[in-house]
Amino acid sequence: MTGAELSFAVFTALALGGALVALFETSVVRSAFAMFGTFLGVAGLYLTLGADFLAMTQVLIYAGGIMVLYLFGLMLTKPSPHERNLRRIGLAAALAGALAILLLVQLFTGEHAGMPAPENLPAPEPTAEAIGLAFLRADSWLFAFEFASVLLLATLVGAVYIARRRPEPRAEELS
Amino acid sequence: MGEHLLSVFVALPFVAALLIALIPRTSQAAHRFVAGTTTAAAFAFLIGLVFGGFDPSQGGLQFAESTSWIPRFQVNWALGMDGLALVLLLLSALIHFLAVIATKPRIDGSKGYYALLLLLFGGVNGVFLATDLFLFYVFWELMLIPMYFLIGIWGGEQRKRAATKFILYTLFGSVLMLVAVVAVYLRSGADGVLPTFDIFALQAQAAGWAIEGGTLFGLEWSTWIFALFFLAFAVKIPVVPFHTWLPDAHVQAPTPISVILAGVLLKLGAYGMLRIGFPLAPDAFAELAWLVATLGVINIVYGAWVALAQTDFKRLVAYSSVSHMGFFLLGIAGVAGLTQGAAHLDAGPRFNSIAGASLQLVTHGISAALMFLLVGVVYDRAHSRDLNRFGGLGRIMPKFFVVATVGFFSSLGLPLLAGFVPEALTLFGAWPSWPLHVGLTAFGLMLTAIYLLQAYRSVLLGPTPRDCKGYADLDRREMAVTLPLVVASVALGVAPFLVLDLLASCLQTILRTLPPEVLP
Amino acid sequence: MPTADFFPLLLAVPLLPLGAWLLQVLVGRSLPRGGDWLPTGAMLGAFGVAVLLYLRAQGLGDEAEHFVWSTGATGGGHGWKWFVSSEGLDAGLAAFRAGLWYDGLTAPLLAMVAGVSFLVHLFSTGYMRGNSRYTAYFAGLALFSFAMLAMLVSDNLLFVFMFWEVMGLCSFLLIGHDSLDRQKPRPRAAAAAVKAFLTTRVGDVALLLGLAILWNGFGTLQFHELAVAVPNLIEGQQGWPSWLETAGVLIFLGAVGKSAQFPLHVWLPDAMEGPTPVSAMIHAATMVAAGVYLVARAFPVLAPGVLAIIAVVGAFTAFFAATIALTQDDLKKVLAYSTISQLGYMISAVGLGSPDGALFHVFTHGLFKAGLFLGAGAVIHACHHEQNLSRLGGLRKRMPVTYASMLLCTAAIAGVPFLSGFYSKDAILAFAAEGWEAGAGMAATLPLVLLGLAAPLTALYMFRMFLLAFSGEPRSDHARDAKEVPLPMSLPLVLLGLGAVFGAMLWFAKPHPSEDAHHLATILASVSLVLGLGAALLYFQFRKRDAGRTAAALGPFARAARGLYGVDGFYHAVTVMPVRVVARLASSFDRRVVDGIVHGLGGFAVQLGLRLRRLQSGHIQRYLYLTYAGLLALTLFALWRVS
Amino acid sequence: MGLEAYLFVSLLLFLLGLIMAAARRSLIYVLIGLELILNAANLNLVAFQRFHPGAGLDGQIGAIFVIILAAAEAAIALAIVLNVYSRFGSIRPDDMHTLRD
Repeated sequence: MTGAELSFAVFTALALGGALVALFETSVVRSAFAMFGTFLGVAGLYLTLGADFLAMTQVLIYAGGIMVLYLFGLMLTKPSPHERNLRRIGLAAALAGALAILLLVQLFTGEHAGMPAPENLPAPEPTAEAIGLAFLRADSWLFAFEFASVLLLATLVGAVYIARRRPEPRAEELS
Repeated sequence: MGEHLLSVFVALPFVAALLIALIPRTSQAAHRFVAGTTTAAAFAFLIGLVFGGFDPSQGGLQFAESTSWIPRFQVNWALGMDGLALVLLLLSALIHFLAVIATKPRIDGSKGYYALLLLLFGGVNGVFLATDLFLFYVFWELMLIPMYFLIGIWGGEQRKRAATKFILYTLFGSVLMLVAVVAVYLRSGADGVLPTFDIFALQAQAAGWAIEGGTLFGLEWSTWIFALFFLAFAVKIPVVPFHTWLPDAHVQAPTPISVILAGVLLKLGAYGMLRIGFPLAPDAFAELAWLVATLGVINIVYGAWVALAQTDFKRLVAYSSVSHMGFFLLGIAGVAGLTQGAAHLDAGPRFNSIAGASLQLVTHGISAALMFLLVGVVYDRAHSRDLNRFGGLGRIMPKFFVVATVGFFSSLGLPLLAGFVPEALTLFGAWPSWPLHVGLTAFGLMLTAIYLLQAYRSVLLGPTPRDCKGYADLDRREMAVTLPLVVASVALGVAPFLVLDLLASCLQTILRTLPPEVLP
Repeated sequence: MPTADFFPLLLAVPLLPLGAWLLQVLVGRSLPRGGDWLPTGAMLGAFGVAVLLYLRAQGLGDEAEHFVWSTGATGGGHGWKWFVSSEGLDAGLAAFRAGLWYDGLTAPLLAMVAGVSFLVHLFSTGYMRGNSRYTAYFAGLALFSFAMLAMLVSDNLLFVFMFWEVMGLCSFLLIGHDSLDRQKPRPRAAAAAVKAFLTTRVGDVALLLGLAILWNGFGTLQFHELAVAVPNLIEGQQGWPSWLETAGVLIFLGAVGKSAQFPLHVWLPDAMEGPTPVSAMIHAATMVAAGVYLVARAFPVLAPGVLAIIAVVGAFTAFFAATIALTQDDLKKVLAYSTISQLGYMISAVGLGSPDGALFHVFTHGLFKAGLFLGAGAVIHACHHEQNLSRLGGLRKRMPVTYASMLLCTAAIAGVPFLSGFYSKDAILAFAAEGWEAGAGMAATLPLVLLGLAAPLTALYMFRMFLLAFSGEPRSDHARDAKEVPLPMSLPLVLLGLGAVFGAMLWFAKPHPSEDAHHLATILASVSLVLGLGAALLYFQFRKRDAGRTAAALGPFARAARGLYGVDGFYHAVTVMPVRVVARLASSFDRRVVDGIVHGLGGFAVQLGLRLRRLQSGHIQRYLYLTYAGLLALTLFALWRVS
Repeated sequence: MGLEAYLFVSLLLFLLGLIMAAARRSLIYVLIGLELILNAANLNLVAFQRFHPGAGLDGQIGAIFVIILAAAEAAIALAIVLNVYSRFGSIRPDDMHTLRD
């Protein structure tokens, strides 16, 4: 087993394991932390794909930002304890399974012409500078980048507005 | 202004509608005045064009203008007028003007009513003048909406149902038309040139499409185009079996709206057939002309027969519209039928046929409007349309008697009144192509006489029931509305060249859009 | 050749009554005497102009028989394009030209029609006095006269058709006149009016189709052009094409309707519901003469086969109606059936190849039938609307002027020698005889036999009517109180009585049958007259039989004739009822099936919507499942497309 | 490792997220499932870019945008969750169906 294979196996295990735990764990907090593991695993996989900047972003934003957001959300709401945490999993699994079979068949029988074998790939290069330039060059992604920042600003305002506590009528009074 | 004459003309009613929207709700007389003035001005303007400015000897477009509107899809704001458009515009302006007068001076929500009426007027003008297929479609849709509200708000007891039926039916047609419009547009760009919505450019190309059109689900491409356009317009004309919205809409609509519906809106479908339906798919039209002729005869005979059994005066008149519009179908079918033999005949019958079909639009517009006004007069007094309840109104209402006699016999096709000329032209023109159909039409003419005289007798002749005794004769407003139509009916019957002169060159131009192998 | 002022003069003949009509409709009610002098005066003017023209034509001497003054024939822009006036266009009916026409046949007819119309107007001023719709009545009469006169001066079949239809409207309004009476509306008049219009409409529609065929065959509808075009066509094709025969039959059908020939004769007797002067107008001057005029003018396009049909139908009608006339007890009904019978003679004459003879009879018949109807009107007026023969009688002394006029007219129609009717009927019989001599088979024999049988019957039923009304003793109080009518009514009677005597002299184009046939016809006519008159005198003058017992004496045949041979009932059963039933079926088909399908589709859409709205449950995760299902379907589709 | 391996991992991740979003009884879980799905998609993007020479960096940039959107989505979604909680007193999806027709 080469180093590359080893790292792939470790990160895959981390990602999928985290996902599985998140799915079946009854405690929301633990589930969230399992998700954290998944994020890290995916970040590692990015690294094996030579996407170093993206891996860092993943760790920072997902593992750092979004994760914290979730924890806040959890703390501000009361978990509904002691109930079966999965319902109709059969139907979901059936649909997912069917989809899986279809896609797997395609994955392993389809032709992937033009895709070089992994050993023929050029060595990955650092990407941070290239991405930075791509975002800032006017003929490239500048507009999308700026738009994203506007979106985030709007999100910020919107989220505050929505989450603001208001003396609202409760559901029973509505109906 | 000079080169945007038609734009100004089309915009006028919309501006007036806006003006009405600005007038306070309570000044009903002002609403009425604006609507009346606008329609009257439009009519006067068109009359002015007839006497100066419009050259009837020219078959093509006049006052044409075109401005790019949506450049990405080559959509233009393109307007133009030819004889057919002018004649129908005149009819439309007259009918709308009379509809304004025919409206009672005090109605609920007069602001919305008159504004919608003007929107309708503007939409109709736009349809008649648009020379861009897309623009045509836009105006076509635009005019449906005011009609929906006019029936749905100011109609009779079941107005909502009738209005919904009307709008669903016509939208069904519009959707088909949209498909055809897009298909034609895309097809026009298939040969490496820019696609276009220009109706006349499309007409010029259309003859070529027949040959290398390809098929879809086993039918020729051009057959599809023709079928789609035909169905779209068939709903409006209306062609049996797509006619059932018409009696319902008429019965529920208030009198002035019925007048517009019968006098103008039915003509739009026919106008579409003449301008778009068959010129854009001439070979398919030639192939399917037998079907058009057959549907025409079915319209005539079936409509008359159903009318015969009606006891509701307004329903009867509505079915008579169905019957009369059959002549239009027969007339345009007569244009294409000559390919089946009769080689010794020149273009004469063809011209007769199309002239009859287009003149039928005008004369039916006049006589149907008059008939609906008569129904309105009776309804205002009796609050009923049941034919069995009246009788002997001719004794107590002498003015009504004269007007009604003109209306009924004009509808019946009596010579020297408007209805006769187009019927004769159509029969003369369609005979060489469709002798059997024309023979059956004769039967329809008989039925027409029967149901009309039956209604005439039960309304005007015989003893007067007690509750009808107190009916007043036509008042001044009613005279003002009906007299122009009476005069128009007599004028067209005595001197059909008044209108046919305007139409003739234009119709010959339309005939020329048929591909050479269809023409002798 | 026509002089320069000929066209305005000719045009003035129809336009005068038209103007009178217009004024009458617009302002008539506010004029003194209801404006009756307006149309009457206009008719007098029209009559004067027609006489002027007649005299001018007469001045042509021997030419008078053959001359034609026509805008179309002389060309030179006098004809006008009617459908499309612009000169550049020549396609189809855009090339149609209408014009005026005046020839040796029109000249006396025009004068006769104008004159009779004038007399009817004059008579009506007395007869209709006090009617609640006096003005409207005169308006109708004026329009009626206009239409007939305009028809006579038209030079093409299309305009003939148009004015003929206008006459249909006028007869409709005038027959139905009494149904609108302010005091005593008569619903039966309305029914009769509708029946008249619809029955003639059958023929009219056929005629229109016939014209369509002619136009598409020849590209013209003008008399003189057709007269040239048809022989050319026949020569070129060696025979009559079948489409031309079809057209001929259709045109004849038009005449069958208008001239009340069997089997479309049923409307004319019912039309007696109209005021009596209107009947005079319809029967003598206008409406029914139009049919004969039409076939006479269309004669060149009628194929020999069609002519044979025409001759037989006409002759049969002449005989058939005569038998019915024999059994009628209503004064006006007798006259009505006598008109049908005489029209049969005329139509038959066209079929026998003599349109001139037909129009000759139209001319003389117009004079004496007008006299008869106005005389009947005078009788009815004098006897307080009593018109049943079995309650009249003995009017000879009480109404001498009417009596004298009626006697002359009756003698004329019966064919008493040297009166006008003798000449015209004699000519028709001569042509029948000629046809019989020339040809063989039923088509040649039947007209002579039927017309010959009808001749004595004519004398019989006419004198029966005359004697029952005027001789013997009065059989009711009304008849006993009868007084002679005032001058406006008696003057027309006198004039028409004179016309019945001398009318034949005014006709230019005397028919020229062969010598042998003429002798045969003269003998036949004389024998018929003697037989008919003798029988009538024997039966009604000397033995004083009244009307009711006549019928009994004639047995089952008479009963059938009295029941009009069941034609009306038959029509009711085979046309009116089925049309009604089918109409009701069509109507319910329209509501249930056509509209039903529409509503069914609508209902289906609504139901579908009601089902589908359950999917919108508000449960987010259910939506997710749907999304997944969609994803699955899309994946399947994508894979299917790839493979 | 070949492209298939990455795609396979991504597929599994996607399916787990899918099941989670559909089957768990709390809005928080649903959101976590969505995050997994987004991660799976990102993994695909990056892998395809890596194994597609000449693709430049577009795959990674796309993934960055997805991350940005995910952050925004998480913020808004959690705000909504809070709001829902204060209104319904629960964050179980089953308790919310006022959007029903």
